[in-house]
Amino acid sequence: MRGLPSRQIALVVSLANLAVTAFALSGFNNDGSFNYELNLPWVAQAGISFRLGLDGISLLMVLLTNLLAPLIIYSGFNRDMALENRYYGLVLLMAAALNGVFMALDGLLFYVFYELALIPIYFICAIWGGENRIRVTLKFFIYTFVGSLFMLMALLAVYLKTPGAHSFAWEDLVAVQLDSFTAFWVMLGFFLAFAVKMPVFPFHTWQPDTYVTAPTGGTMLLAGIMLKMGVYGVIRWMVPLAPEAMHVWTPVFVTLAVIGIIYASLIAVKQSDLKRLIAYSSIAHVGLIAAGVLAWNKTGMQGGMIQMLSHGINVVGLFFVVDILERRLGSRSLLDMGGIAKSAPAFATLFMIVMLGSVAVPLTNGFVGEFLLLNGLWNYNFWMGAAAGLTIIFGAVYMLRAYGLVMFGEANRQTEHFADVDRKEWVVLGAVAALVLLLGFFPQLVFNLTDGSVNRILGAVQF
Amino acid sequence: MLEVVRTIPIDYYVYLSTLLFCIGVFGVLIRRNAMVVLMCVELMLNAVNLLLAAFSTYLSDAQGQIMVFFIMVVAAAEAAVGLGILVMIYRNTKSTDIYLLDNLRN
Amino acid sequence: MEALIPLIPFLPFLGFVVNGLFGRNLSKTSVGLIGSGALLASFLLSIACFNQVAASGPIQVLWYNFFTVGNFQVNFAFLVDQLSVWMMLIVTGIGFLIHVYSIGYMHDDAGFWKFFAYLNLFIFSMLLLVMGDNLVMLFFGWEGVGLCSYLLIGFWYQNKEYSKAARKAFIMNRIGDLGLLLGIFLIFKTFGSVAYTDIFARIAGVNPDPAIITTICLLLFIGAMGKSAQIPLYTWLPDAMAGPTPVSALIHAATMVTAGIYLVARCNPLYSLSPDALHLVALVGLLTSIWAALIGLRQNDIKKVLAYSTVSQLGLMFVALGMGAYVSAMFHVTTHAFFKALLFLGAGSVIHAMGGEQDIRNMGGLRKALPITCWVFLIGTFAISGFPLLAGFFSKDEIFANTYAAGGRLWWGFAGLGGMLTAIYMCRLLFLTFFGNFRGTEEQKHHLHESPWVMTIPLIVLAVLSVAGGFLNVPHFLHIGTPQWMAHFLEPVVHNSNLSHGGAPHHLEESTEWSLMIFTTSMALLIIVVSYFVYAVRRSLPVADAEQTGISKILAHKFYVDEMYDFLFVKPIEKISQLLHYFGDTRGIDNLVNGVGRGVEGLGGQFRKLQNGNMEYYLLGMVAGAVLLFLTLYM
Amino acid sequence: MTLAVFLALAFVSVLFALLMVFTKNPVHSVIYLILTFFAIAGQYVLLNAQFLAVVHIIVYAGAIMVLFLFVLMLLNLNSDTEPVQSTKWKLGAAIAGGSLLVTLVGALKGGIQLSMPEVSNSQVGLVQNLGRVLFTDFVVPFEIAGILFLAAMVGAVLVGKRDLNV
Repeated sequence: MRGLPSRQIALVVSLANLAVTAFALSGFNNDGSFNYELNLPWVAQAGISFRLGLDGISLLMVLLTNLLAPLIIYSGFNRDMALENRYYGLVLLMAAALNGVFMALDGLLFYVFYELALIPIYFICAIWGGENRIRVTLKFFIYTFVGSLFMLMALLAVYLKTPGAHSFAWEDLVAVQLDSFTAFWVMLGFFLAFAVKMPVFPFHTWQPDTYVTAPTGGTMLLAGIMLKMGVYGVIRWMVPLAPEAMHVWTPVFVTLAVIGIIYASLIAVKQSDLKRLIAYSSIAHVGLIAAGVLAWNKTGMQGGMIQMLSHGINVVGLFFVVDILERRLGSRSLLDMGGIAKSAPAFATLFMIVMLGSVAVPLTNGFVGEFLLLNGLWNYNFWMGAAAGLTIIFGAVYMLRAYGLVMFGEANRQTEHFADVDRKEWVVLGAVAALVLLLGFFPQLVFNLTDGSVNRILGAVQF
Repeated sequence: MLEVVRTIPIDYYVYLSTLLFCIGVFGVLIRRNAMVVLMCVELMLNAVNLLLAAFSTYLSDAQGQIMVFFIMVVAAAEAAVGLGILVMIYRNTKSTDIYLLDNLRN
Repeated sequence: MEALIPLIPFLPFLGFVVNGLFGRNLSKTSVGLIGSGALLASFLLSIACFNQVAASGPIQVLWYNFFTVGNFQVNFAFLVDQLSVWMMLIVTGIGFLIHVYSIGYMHDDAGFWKFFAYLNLFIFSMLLLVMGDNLVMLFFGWEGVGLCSYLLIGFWYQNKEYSKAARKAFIMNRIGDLGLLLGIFLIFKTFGSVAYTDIFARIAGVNPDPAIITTICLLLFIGAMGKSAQIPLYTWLPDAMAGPTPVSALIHAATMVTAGIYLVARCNPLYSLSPDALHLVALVGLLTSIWAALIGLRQNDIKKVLAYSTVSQLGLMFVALGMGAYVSAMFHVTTHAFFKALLFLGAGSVIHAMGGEQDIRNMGGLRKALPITCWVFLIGTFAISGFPLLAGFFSKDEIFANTYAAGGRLWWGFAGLGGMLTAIYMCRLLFLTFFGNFRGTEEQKHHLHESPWVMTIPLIVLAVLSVAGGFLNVPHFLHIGTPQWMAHFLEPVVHNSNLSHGGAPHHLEESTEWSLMIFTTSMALLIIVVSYFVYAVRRSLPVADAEQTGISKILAHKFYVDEMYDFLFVKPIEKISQLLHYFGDTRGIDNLVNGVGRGVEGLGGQFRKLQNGNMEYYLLGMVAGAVLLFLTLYM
Repeated sequence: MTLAVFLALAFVSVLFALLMVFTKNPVHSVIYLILTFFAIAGQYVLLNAQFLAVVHIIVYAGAIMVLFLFVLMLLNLNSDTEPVQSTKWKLGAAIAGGSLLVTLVGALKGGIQLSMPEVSNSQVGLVQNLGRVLFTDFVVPFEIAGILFLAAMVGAVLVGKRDLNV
């Protein structure tokens, strides 16, 4: 299919997807029930059905996916790559799988989509990645795959406890009352899968390597959307299925997440590879999301909601910035940069806005999320909240350092003639910046969407 | 009823063929000459044949003996091909020592 | 009026947007006009607000619901009461003057439009800070001003040192912000709301544990420490002088750094419940006041001297707060805004004339070349030193009197010491700069010129304010004009707790007040006279950096605090970062994970050895398998 | 009487089988194996499977073993060229074979319950009967076996070719 304009097709498809999402949004009933439910028998004998549906949380994640997908696709337009049609095809497959993950209301279907999402990203990284890509991608693959196997076991354990002819339907799985022993293992199984995906300390070591090695589009997919699968899984599956183990495991999980926040932040402080730095910052941010969500209260949960969206937007913007720098300078090292603000003021401004969103300055999208997450975590445990709060200091430290090294100082021979953003780049970064400010000023838009579902989930889980 | 069926319990045949079979296995394990190993395999096949024939008679069912024919067919084919290969190997290595036959390793 | 209130912050915001997006293509005049015009409009609106508040009490405007999560409700809403309208006037008024001044000062800078955009953004944030009706709004402004401070300190970003200073300011502020954030959480948990009116109305009803109140107060105070540059988070402020001088005047003297004072004054109902917290506030303020003044004695950079003076004065304000004299602190905020802005702008004028030179050892005798600047600088210096009837005289005196009343002689003595040190280094600065002979190069001498009128007019206005500002709140015993006018105005929101508790141990006799005032005034006068002789007549010069010895060397090196922080925090964190990356990630966890992988691989290797291609092994294995099979089946 | 014949034949077959395994000279091994086969043919006769016995002699002793002998002579193998296993390995093999025997016997002991027909058909092993079964019920496997043979023949020829540039 050499003659087809694959990138344009991909863009149109993803935009159409976004339009459908917008349509779904317009007629959405946010009382916490599942909208637009589709329920087809799949393997009826085993209680497996092809069941999709959207509640507020799902819709938010679907929105995130379909909002970012066109950006990610469009961001690749400036780059010529081999086997372009396959690349865009894989990206679209990825988007499909991610949408499926966020919409699945059947345990097995969820698992299938969850695994399906792994396949395109594996090929994207392994084919278009940088040096060491095979080794790194294999590690990533094995890591996540082993994690998901634990999840499968946990799912089956719950499934086998469903009454009568077993069923994988979400409601049936949630209704199962597990004894504390089973719940303990079920929750652990789920957590291993999601912790690897997010990733939570100490299951994170695949992540910086993979982010660095993967092509920009792949990194965006991974960091922007895919890791939200983990958080989403925690909210939709892990806790509702095994709430009986919450009081045993939550302290452990939250502690790990908080350790991860500080650990990753500290490491990010001295990184000189910009992409790796952002990768570590992503660990810290996601650690905070995980900790806040696991605190399992209203503020933490809603904070997690908006922060998932915000983090996706910001991280896509940041990685795109890295991509621009790398394409122009041929290096990602902060030591090779400096003084770019002078030659590329528009770029500097857009980068600044995205960076501020990531540092969680008020009236950018990062703020409300971090504020509520910290509040939720703080309500859960004062000291945890305070420790996690260090992220607002460290976040400023490493992001400002990176920004300063890139933009400020004297220009060197390479950065002297750094071309400012062209039209395509303007569109992507401008869209990201606009979203940063929009959500910064009007976070309630997100909360209106998710309020009903969050209440429902929180209310359904008693422990 | 046949004399043999009356006087000899089927167990005897079972034991006999088991013994022969184990001798065959033992031979395969103990010998390094590919030729003898092949012969031991023939012995093992015969042990099975004997058992089949015995059961066939005891149950008055011809199927067991038919099976023996088929086994003979296979054994003959095996011997033909096996020996062909052996000659081939001998041509290359000047030996029939199966220890040299570790080409499967890599 | 209500509908216009959001305009007060959003006009500068509009200015920021317009200048930021299109400023590059606009002429400098229009950029300046847009920037200053937005502020002037805000200022006029603030005056209108002031009148209405004075006439009919506070105005509350709900703009929109920012977010509601469960019962955590935060509105984008404004509360314009006496305290905030007071701050609004300072911010927009002085902000406007500084904008006008910047038109002249920044005229030749390539980033002119950017500068005005940032300044407007700063005013926007600062107005959010003071006008917000709840603590989260305050936090918006709080972080927003920190951000603008970052942008403006690092305005000349080509210089790596400058952008480092900017980063330092932002990060130190963020340390404080974390405290503030946790304080907000605790307030919400305790009172169920973050809106000021709700919080203060619920204090009696909730009747929280005193320990919780103290914790809240201390957490908020951590925030104030960062923003208002108190020990231990003060080192960013002197470094922040890397920014253009109008920035130092606006942000690092007049407005942003007083946000901490505003916060404590705003939360005075809470602080009044916690004597322990107040005590700590006073102690930190006092320490900072003396500490910074001591350092200021031996600084030779004209802006650094002013910076340490700012830190010291802020300390003094915290002493006042700690004594429960909230109004006095606000009064000093006001007068300090006048004369410190004046001093900074004057210093800017000097630097402008000297072509960027900031070392006072290379100045001297500028009186002739810069007459207006010299006079206004003199007024500013005398005002800060406590020369009778100037602004600082009244506000400082009020603080000293309250310190004496609430804290006793010891506190008063130390606070007074800080004040006197201020007078010493300020006079030293004044006389070394404007008197004596010119010590710069010939080239600089030719270049010397008075600044253009856009710069001098704001100076003159500020000088007038520095002279007259003190009469806003004249003490009772002097019987001039309307005594305690400002205190009366602020009464509904803030009041000095010792004054309200009427009499008893806190109230001073008139005679005591008189004698205190006479003592401090005579000390100030004495210092002025002595330093005139030392620096203007005898012309003793500070020695070169290399020749400093003993204590003065320690002072000149700012007690080596920066080095200490570097050694204690920055270096270890960087080291830990590297170690964690190396031993934690690369060698540690990753190694472990890879180890598991290698283990599996190794095991595979062992098994692979069994697959050695030798049939006999296979057969043996087969036999063993068969044996096992039969064993399990039949045994 | 029958039992005595059986025991004698069994003894002979086991004896020669062991001899075949233990003798060093491959040629002797072949001879012993042929003798074993004769003993087994005797068992067949005893079992009233005369046709099978005849075929057995023809195929094994007549064809396969002669083939073995030919090859042996072709390769000129004798006890001098015979490779010898290490003692350790011999011991291991003995243990393995022994334990297989023990477990098999243990497993099969007393476990055989035959539901033998009341009237046994003595005609089972006769050519007529076998032929009928073979060419009716088993005609398809028979044909397949033919194909297998053909394949083996072709394979053997191919393998035996001197140079394999096929």
